[in-house]
Amino acid sequence: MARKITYQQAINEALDQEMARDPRVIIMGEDNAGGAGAPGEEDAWGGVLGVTKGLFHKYPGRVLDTPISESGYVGAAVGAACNGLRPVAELMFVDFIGVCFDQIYNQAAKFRYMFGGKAETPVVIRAMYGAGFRAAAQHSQCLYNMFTHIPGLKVVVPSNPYDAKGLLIQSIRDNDPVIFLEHKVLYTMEGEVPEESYAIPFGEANVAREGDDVTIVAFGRMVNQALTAAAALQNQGIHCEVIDPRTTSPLDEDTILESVEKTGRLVIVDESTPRCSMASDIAGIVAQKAFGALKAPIEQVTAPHVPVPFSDALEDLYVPSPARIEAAVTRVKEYR
Amino acid sequence: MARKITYQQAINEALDQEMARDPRVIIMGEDNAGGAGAPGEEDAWGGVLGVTKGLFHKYPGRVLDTPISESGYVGAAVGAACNGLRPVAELMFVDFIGVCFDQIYNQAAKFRYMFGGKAETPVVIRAMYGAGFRAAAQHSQCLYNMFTHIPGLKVVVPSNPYDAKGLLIQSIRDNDPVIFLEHKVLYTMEGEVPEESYAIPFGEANVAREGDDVTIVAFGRMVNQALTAAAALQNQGIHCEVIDPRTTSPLDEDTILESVEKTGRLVIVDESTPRCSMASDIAGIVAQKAFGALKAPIEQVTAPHVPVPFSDALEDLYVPSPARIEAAVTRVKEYR
Amino acid sequence: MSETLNRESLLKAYRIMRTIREFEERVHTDFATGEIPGFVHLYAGEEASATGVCMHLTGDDYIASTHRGHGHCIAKGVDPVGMMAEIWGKATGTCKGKGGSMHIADLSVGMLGANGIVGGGGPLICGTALAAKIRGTQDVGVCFFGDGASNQGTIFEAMNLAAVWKLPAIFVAENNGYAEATSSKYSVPCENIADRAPAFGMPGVIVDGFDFFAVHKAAGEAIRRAREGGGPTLLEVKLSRYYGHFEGDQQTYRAPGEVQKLRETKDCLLQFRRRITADGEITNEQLDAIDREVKTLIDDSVVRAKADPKPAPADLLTDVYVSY
Amino acid sequence: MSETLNRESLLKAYRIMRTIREFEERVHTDFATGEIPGFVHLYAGEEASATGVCMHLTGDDYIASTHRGHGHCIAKGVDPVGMMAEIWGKATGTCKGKGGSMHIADLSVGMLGANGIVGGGGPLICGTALAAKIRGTQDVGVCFFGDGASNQGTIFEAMNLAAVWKLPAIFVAENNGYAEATSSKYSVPCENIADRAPAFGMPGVIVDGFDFFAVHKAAGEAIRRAREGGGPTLLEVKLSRYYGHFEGDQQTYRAPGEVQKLRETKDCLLQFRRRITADGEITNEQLDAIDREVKTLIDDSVVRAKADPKPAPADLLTDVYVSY
Ligand SMILES: Cc1ncc(C[n+]2csc(CCOP(=O)(O)OP(=O)(O)O)c2C)c(N)n1
Ligand SMILES: Cc1ncc(C[n+]2csc(CCOP(=O)(O)OP(=O)(O)O)c2C)c(N)n1
Ligand SMILES: [Mg+2]
Ligand SMILES: [Mg+2]
Repeated sequence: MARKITYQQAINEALDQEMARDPRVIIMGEDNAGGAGAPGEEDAWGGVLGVTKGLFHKYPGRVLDTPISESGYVGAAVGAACNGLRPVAELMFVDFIGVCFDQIYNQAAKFRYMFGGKAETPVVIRAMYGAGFRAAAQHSQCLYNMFTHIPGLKVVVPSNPYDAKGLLIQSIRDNDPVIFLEHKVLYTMEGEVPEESYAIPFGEANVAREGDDVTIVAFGRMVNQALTAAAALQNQGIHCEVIDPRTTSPLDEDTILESVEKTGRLVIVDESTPRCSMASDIAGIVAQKAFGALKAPIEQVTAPHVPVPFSDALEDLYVPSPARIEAAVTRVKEYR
Repeated sequence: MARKITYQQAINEALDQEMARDPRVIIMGEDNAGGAGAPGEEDAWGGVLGVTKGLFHKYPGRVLDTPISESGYVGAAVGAACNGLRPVAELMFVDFIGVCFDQIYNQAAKFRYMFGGKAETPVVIRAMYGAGFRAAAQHSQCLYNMFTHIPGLKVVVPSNPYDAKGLLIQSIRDNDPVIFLEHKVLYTMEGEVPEESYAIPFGEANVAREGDDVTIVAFGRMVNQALTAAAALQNQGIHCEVIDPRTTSPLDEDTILESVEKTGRLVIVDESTPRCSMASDIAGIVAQKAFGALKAPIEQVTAPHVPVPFSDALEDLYVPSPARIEAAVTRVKEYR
Repeated sequence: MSETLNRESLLKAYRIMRTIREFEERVHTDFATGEIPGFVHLYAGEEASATGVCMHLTGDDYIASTHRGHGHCIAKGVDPVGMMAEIWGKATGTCKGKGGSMHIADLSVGMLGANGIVGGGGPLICGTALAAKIRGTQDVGVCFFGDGASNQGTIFEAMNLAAVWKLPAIFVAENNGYAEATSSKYSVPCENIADRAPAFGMPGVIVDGFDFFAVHKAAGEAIRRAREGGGPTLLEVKLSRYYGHFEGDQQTYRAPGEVQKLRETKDCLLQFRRRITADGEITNEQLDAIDREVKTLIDDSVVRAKADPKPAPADLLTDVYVSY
Repeated sequence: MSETLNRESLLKAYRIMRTIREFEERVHTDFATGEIPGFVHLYAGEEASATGVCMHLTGDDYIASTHRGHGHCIAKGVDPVGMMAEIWGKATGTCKGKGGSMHIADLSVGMLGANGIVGGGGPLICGTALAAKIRGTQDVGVCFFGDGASNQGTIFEAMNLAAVWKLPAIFVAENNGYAEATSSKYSVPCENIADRAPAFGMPGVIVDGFDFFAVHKAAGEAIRRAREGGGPTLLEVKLSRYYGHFEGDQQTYRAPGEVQKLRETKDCLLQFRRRITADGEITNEQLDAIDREVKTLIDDSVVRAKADPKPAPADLLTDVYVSY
């Protein structure tokens, strides 16, 4: 499998293949085609960063541009899922969740339970997340913790092109509501991706690197930061195991706990702000379920408890860096 | 200070005293008076459960009923705070946050930072939360973790009438946006409350009970469940320290860490669902900062990862009970 | 009699309205004893709206409802026995006791759920209508909502989206004059809710919600237009709720005698009965017989609901995901 | 000349519009070099709207703006030098480099912020207007928003709330025909955005946004009405943006020559200049001199922005709370 494509292309390909396979799959969002009602090109944008480009003409009537009404169209995707379609709605930036959260967390997520198990809501909400684009406080958040907190949702945070494709295909085929989060900085990341369709099951972590000394659990873009740190630490003789849970809900606790049983030392890398974060979550689980194995404090490497700053000088400090990860690993390694 | 009033009366008194003291304080919400435009009584409701009753006539023009437009009026409260008022907006049930979250988390919470420190937004959002009223999945959530996660917000969860009054007064006087969460089951709880006005500072935990064996950190209504459990455990010779942080953001880490340094054993009781919860948060902080003192796994007693069920038979199982807390304490106490 | 409704349909409509009324009166009585848990919002007085609209719908059409959902459920064909058990929190309920009054749903008959979030149904019904449109069926989606909900952003967005996508959706604004204790005169700053339709480029229609025939006719036109690809309609039904916002509401915000007068002069069941018996083809005796059957059904539903088991502890954890 | 505007005001209006144009053209040029970080949305072409409205406002009146906020900022009196530094991410910026283009705010001159959330400003401006009303001042709040934003629930709710509370608020819909790449012909299912005003029981007015005088007059009436307690107005300004949605947008959705034609025939600065120099009281030389001054100001702002320091690492953690 020598073909290399970008994370963005992998997402496009997953959408394409699923739309080809299953006529119930539709996509919708602001400018998912672009140019609706305008005099110029149809499919002028293919999504704000071009992720959905080319699907509009290929699947007539199944790529819907929407007015700027996130509650309206995200809710419509939820309703359509209840009536037999498998919609993929794009929220553009996950930060916009504040204007449509109800349709996701009180409606889609709770239908099955509130209705006594008699509903299925196979909807996917795709959204960009994360810092690094100098996009400032309202366009750079992670927020996966909020979705992870809500029973009834599944939450996916692919860290590379291969996972992006396989996890998105699984998301579309899955019968529960799925939040699929794409790190904007990763869109240009290249990686080997098979041309054929494949699904990566939820709740199965990827052990991105094996090691005996310290376990690093990282999410999304942070997996790559962790791998960079781990490579550097290797030179210092510290062998890190890097675990990429791939989905925060469901969470592959077993892989994490087994690793900690082996290493006794844990660093969690989470790009989001620290309070009630995925970093907290993993720390809490391990402190309860693998306490006996722990040989050092659990270190959390996260953004600080501040909004995402605009200036590159500050944003670069905001995002957890390989250097900070290395320092944390060194601290837990040296702890006696 | 022999006077006893309910939690609900304490909240009403805090609003009343602050409105009397400071003409900039206004309150708004759906039926905060009730009867607007209707032929019958004005101030017919005083809030859906009567919490704001009596203020409408006492402070003419300063108690505003709103249409059912939470984004509209919560955002208006935020805007009014930027223009010199000190509004207290009622969201009724915190579960309704899904239709207005943006105005809180992207606007109010981020103004000061995004604007380079040049804004103050002294707004209070009051809301009912919690299970126990057979109000089902969309009217029974906790959600304080979501607010706690967001830099720029302060989050208050009073567990008794005395705290409710003093913390609400502090909330109104505070110059940052505050989320003030009232547990609906506590409204009828009675307690001693001074008639005079007083403010309880944020970020100062209340040690509700002292003990050397096990630290219990609990929030809101769960403080009372924890105290019940602690009283029972006392009879078995287990001495619990029960800590009520009172505010989840800012959080009084020191009091918690000192207690764990003393006891070495920690149980966290959080009525919310477990993932990325306050239980996770406290566990993560302690596993990082008081690891050396820990003698047992950190136990989290929370609701399960499911929506709040309607039937009393299920809801009573859903909410962490004193019995479950006792069992957790016993487990950590016996851990070797 | 009506031009479009045959004898059978008239009897069916009467039975549905009577069932809703009986159901709600009974819940009202039983709530007072303290045995029914939670918040309950009754639909009594508004029967002609749900019934007049839903008489046009098939099982493949969807409706989205509100916190005041019992009437919509019954009119759309949800089994009242399961509903009663649900309201009592029993395992035999429509939702196994997990949803309660505010969340009764039955997708098998196209009932997408009562909703605890005011305005929540608007976007959802756009979705069911979109699915119908994409599949090329003639099915429609109907969103019921209140005067209070007409101020909620989700409802505005949904109407706008339905117009942009030309969806087969009907927005039924049930204007009963109050949102909790707040008058619609206060919260709706235009004369009628239907006056909002032009903002979304769709027809707006006003009907008397005490008059089943008026509702039935106006709804029929809107639904036909939608089925034929003519896009959405906003239908404002003016009516009244006979009880408080929820059970326990003292209603001091209402004028004294407000409800009593309506009950005596405009009640939808009274009017309907008078009208359909006018020419003698349907007799009062026939309708009395329906009344008795309905009463037996509802009595029975309560007897069963009381006797039925509560959910088992293990039910707490099931039905969250299809797979996890 | 204008009836209500004296010579000084006309020169001031010209200077403001010219400053906005110069600022935006310069950001456009500099963005192309790759030196300006983040997303930038330019206001060039729309100057008459911000200027025509804000000429009526005092420092105690508030405006809420959008992602396309530079023009509103300058018209409301925010210092362009600080703005340029902000856009370049420097410590000397209006917001210390923490906000950037999409979050420029200066409460000291009544500018409540650009906004990264489409429709975010509607509720906020209701709040500043409410504060004015409660304090009994004559101050108003103005919310600028786009055609795309006119479909957002927050804007509908805000207009409704302003009408219910009879707030001194003006909703200025800047209809430039596009939301990103989507035409307003697609997303707004009624003819004009102003047609939505009756849904909220408020006046709706349409003006040509290339014509400063038309905007100024219509805004003046709406603002006077608001100051006098007459409640809110929806003012639709029809105009065009000269650049892409954001810098980098290829604009293939637009008709070829669309912008060029507008620039040549309808440009607000061209029209304004022609009109105010018509009777000779103001000369082209005077305006040329303003052009040069403005150019110097903007050139200087860039020189300074480039030379200014970035925020210091410690700034990362400050300005989150007043106290914590
Ligand atoms: C988003 C949201 N806001 C507020 C409420 C509380 N609430 C429940 S019903 C109701 C009044 C609804 O009035 P209306 O839409 O007129 O319906 P009616 O009760 O008259 O049938 C309110 C405010 C809610 N459930 N959801
Ligand atoms: C809630 C939300 N949805 C979507 C976006 C992405 N977005 C930014 S600007 C824009 C288009 C806005 O169009 P319009 O309101 O017409 O303003 P214009 O850009 O034409 O000035 C969109 C969709 C956003 N920032 N916020
Ligand atoms: Mg109503
Ligand atoms: Mg536009």
